[in-house]
Amino acid sequence: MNDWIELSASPLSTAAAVEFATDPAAGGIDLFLGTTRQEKNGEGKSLLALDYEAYPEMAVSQMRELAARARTQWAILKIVLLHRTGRVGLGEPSVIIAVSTAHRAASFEACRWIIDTLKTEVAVWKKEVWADGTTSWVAGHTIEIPS
Amino acid sequence: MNDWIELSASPLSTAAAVEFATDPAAGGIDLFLGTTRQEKNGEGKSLLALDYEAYPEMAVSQMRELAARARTQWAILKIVLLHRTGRVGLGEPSVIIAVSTAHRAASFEACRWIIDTLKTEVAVWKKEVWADGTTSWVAGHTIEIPS
Amino acid sequence: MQVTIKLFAILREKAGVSTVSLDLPDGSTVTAALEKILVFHPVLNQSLAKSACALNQAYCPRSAVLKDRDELALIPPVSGG
Amino acid sequence: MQVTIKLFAILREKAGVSTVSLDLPDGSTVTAALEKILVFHPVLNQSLAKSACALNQAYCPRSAVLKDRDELALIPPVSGG
Repeated sequence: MNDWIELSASPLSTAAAVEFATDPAAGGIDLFLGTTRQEKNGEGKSLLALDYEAYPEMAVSQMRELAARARTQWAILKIVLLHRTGRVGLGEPSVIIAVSTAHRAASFEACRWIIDTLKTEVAVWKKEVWADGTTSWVAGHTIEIPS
Repeated sequence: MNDWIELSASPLSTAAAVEFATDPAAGGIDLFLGTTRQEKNGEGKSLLALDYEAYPEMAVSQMRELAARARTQWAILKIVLLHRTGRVGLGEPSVIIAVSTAHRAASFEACRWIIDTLKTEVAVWKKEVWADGTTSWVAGHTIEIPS
Repeated sequence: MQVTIKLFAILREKAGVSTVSLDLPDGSTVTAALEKILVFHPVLNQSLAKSACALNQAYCPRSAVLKDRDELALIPPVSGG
Repeated sequence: MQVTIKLFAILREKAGVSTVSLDLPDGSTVTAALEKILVFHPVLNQSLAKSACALNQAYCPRSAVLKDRDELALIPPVSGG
């Protein structure tokens, strides 16, 4: 199988993602990590972590479909698409995407398309956890469905 | 120091590159690996490996300058730019670039700019090593200098 | 017929439940299911307006007709990545 | 004056040397140095035409004037990455 798609409650491994994406026919591998960025809220409280929640069956099926849609647009050797659930601390990755291709341009384009599309479509939500113990759901992208 | 720039005769570590690029202020890290792609030459011989040679003092100073030029174009937290010398087997990385930024678009753009520019400017050369023992220098990019 | 409603994120927190079983007349639409949910959980009114629906793990319009044992998920604006 | 010439990749292989020390008259240009190299290594003629020059690790035009102890590198088309 040439795609590794997973929703995981445990820390994501960059090394494992690169190992999976490595391919003797590849000239380039692009890897993207989305990491929790330190922030302050309107009241000056610091962000401690992000809590991720998913609709697991749907999110995994959407992630598989994203990989399949990427393959219709670019000549891809391997795709890794891993997303965390649960608490993700500052600097830790909540998502890892790796795409290997024969020529580098496609690896950059496909990797960026996957993260951009994932953010607007996949059934995953994050809640900010602040230093004072309060939490707030991130505003997010409304799904538009033709009725 | 926020840049790790190195020319290395030993295998490059993706994990070390990501660890260096990780930053609590980062929302995204883009990482690119250029890897030796299997090929056949005109006579049907298979590629065994690529042999990399550098003008070390100049290549390192050019790689440092690439990082500095990237920083004038994007708001970058950390840059890793590692290049191999010596023999690099199929699937192994000859170059690893990692760029961490607050917002993901800049990490993709800067990473891609660095690899594209490196390939046309930096004093490094590769020679194909074929299964029959023959070798051939890759054609490469002629440096254009206004006289 | 019986339909399972799944609530996530802000909807789950506001309603205080993650799954609701609804008894609906045969041929009910998603809209009818949402109206019934709001009877039990009026606090969801504002958030539901911005939410999408997924029927058996695929996004669907609110005009979609439900079948017995369907799983209808209420999907607030997504924020993965 | 004394100038060190560095050869890389295909130039190094063709010439069979990686470093050449040249004695040149004061005020010589890069072009003059290349002409002298070709006297010793005529095999480089074709490859040199496509190569750039770097003076003390920075690309330079062939009109650049050399100084004593300069390091002049002959840079065939690059192929890193």
